[in-house]
Amino acid sequence: MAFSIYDFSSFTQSIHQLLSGVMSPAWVLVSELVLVGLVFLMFYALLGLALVYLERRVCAFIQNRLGPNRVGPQGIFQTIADLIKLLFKEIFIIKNADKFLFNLAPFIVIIASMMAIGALPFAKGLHAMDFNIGVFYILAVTSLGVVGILLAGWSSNSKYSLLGAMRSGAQIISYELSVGLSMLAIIIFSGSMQLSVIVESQANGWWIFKGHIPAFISFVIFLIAATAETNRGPFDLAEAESELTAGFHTEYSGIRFAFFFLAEYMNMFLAAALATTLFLGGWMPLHFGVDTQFNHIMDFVPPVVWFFGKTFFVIYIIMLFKWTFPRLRIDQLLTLEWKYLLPINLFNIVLIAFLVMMGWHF
Amino acid sequence: MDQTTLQQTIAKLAPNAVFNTNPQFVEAVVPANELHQVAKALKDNSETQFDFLCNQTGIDQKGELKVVYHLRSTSLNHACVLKASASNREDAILDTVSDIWAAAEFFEREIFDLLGIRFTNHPDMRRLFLEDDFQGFPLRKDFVDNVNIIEF
Amino acid sequence: MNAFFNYFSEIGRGVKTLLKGMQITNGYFFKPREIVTQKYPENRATLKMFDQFKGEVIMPHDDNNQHRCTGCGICENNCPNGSIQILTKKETNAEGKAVRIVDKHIYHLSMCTFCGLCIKTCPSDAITWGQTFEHAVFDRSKLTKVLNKPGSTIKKEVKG
Amino acid sequence: MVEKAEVILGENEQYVINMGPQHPSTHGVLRFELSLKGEIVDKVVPHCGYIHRGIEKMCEANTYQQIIHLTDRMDYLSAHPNNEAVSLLVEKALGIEVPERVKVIRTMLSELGRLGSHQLWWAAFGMDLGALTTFFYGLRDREKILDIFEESFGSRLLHSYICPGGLMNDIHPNFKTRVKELIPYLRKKLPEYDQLLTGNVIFTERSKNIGIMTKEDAISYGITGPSGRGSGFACDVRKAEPYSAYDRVDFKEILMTEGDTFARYQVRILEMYESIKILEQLVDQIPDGDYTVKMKPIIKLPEGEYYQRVETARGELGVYAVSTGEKFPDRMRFRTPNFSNLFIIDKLARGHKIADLVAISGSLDLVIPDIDR
Repeated sequence: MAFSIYDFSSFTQSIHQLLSGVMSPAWVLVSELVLVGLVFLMFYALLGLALVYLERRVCAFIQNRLGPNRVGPQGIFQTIADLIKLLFKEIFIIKNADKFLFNLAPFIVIIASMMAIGALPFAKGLHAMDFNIGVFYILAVTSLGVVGILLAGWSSNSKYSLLGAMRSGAQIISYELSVGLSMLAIIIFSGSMQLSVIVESQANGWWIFKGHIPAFISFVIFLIAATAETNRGPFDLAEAESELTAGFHTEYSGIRFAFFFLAEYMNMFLAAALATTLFLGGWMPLHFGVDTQFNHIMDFVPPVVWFFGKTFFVIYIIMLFKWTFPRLRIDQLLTLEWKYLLPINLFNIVLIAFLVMMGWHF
Repeated sequence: MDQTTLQQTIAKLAPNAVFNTNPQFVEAVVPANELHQVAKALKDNSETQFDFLCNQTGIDQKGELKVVYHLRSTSLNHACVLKASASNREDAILDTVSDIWAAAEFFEREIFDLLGIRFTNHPDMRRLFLEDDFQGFPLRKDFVDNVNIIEF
Repeated sequence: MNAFFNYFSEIGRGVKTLLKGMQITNGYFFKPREIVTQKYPENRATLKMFDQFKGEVIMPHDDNNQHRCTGCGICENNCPNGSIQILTKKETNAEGKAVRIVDKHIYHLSMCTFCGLCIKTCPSDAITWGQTFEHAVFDRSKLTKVLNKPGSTIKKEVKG
Repeated sequence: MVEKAEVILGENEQYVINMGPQHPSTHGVLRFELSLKGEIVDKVVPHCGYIHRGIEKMCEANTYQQIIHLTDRMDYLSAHPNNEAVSLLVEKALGIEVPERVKVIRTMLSELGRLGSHQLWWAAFGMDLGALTTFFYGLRDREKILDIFEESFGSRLLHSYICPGGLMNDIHPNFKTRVKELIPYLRKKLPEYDQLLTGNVIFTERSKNIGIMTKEDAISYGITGPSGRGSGFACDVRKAEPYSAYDRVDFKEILMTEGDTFARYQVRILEMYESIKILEQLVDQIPDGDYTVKMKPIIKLPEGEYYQRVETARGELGVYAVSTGEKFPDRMRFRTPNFSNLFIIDKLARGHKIADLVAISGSLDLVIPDIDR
């Protein structure tokens, strides 16, 4: 079995050939789907746990604390212990709640985020589905999550939950625009919606460098809007701890609450991974100039490491947002989107189109 | 303004007031039916200008329910004490001053809650701290708590 | 045009203040030496409370199992919460006189508010503050303590 | 589904929610009954009494020394001024002059308590607005002050340290050096507060022009302390009626005229610098001498009525005592600052959003046990 850390396509090909040798093509497809599904489930759960641990440690260090450090070395098994606790907790069903929708809501939220993760290119050839409309697909799928949040708020039969859900609805519908438009900037630059093509187009430099200032503005807007869309601080109005106790998931407990929790972290990962793929070159290494010693050293680092390194850097920035800023008010949130981000973004798109038309980008 | 001139000024505004000796403040005891009128005069008069009701409380002294007002003037920096006693214990009634000082609204609710003095014309005369079905008024000297008997 | 200029300078100023805040939090992230929390159960051996720490009321005994309490009951009278009870008994001393001595100095830790009036008013300095702070027990009755040790006697120099 | 919708909406299209008694931003067991129109607050009805312990009734069965430890439990975040109020009242009634040393130490303790209280308020206020890190920075610095307290008198929160006639015991020998170390530390850390929150554009947007209280309202409702001074109501008892050693220290009474949430915030931040200034002036001037005067074991106040007011971290605390010459007071009344400060919230929050209500109640710096007593 051919295996290279730099190119996974030969690895996946060899698995395919191996399976083709023992079963019929239909069964090969089924078993491959099952295999990919299993791998992604594992990845999703482990990454969720890792991110929760990471967030707690990062915020602890920011706040002059140590954070979880008891369960296992440096507390790395803390989140697993938490997960076990959540699994054993009683699941409350609220009286007069719409039970079907109440039970359905967390699954919608978690499925939406999981579907989106599937389209991400983690390294060369390490790609579950390489859609030719990858960017569009991710946008479409992530906006499904708000349906789950709205359902959760509505079906809980709780006033706090409903307020939180309505806030969340207004917020996500607004910020979807900015996310879409700032993604559009890169689509104009690279001329493709396929994520693998976008990554390949950054082989000679990342778009954030190649695209001059407009690309940087797009990146910043994407970061802000994506933070808002994942309902994270300072845009966590939907759960707004000090106002609505826990917002849309006030009435959830046990593993259902864990689903919302996990989905939030996976959405954060998704936002960071998309920022990485679109603006920071995906799994492409950092290059300066052409064929220098520096570039060769950078090439030596595997693409997976590059991808996750950049993603976690973006995640750190998003975490820093949350642990630094006060929460916005709902009208300020909408003002920020409609009065600042959207006009700047529209103007930025025109500018980028002009840049690309003149061929001024690298 | 020193204490004697302040006392004379107040005496002009409240002719029926009786002045007690109190080393700290000028202390005027006004009849219950004149309370509201005197209070209003004390606030509005340009020589007194008692615009800050810093404390209002009730006391149960020698079988009498009294309300004590500690007034202060923020512009002229003098203070006085106003006292009025309710006529009887069973149906203790006094006039509200919450239309003169907004702070009185909740002081009076507290007094009603703990001493059982009812204030007429008060916008919202309910118990403040204790539950609505609480029996008796705890700060009265004859209050006996049958549930939580504490004897010292 | 002015409004247009204001719009952008406002954004610039806003972003600057946000970055200032992030500078602080980011700075602390890379300064692990500033961590202020204590690793409590681990540092139990080295953790020492201040001398005057009000942990609980104790009655010091010397090597001969002698304390200074005369059983006068001043601490009992002064306690606002009734957390001290003193039981006395009559005993004949060496000179053959019947004297009242303390039988049990009972201290209800669960009712104590640590106001310090008992210690302040004690005429013979029999009780003082202990530095123990780990008072968690599984049974509330364990919080009721008898301060004088069994078989202990009063010191000679203390006058009843 | 129609039936369920009616359950949620209630009468008159008003959306009534109960904020509290267990809610993260009421800082204790306080309940607001909010009538909402969408996100906008139409009416706030505060309900208190969830932690009513009847301290005033308990005082009628306690001696004056024993009352001290009850006053701790009112405004537990700045407990020294509470103790001091009762002590000053007793000393005034008996005509006792306490030693200079006691006066200076009392003043320093009050200011240390004020610093700690304002730091905790800053921490919690930031958290009310969603800036979670402020909570830890505020508590981190407060911890240094609590350590000083703990070393000198053994407890961190409920000290019962100032008593009629002086102090419970003498200060620790380290007290002076500890305070001297504290002053430069705070001078270094306090600008961080401004950098993190005061200048922040989100914070200023959320606090400016929110919950505007006019000076007339402040006086009429009896809003004292930093909340009142944010509206320009000069109500600092330390200036108006100096007690202890306040007559010999130089400090400014911070006054703001805007009366909004930001002004109340700014008053407290600037007051912290003033407190440091007071500490700096006094730390080298602690005279030697006794820490207490000899008091009778049972204090009996002469018959009469007494009123004493002090400035706690939250405003004017008035103690009103009626004595019949017995060892127990006939009536003890505490005019607590938070009680008066709370009830203006209906007026301030009307027409603002829920998030603003949280900011306003945070800026009033409410301590619930002080309201309920």
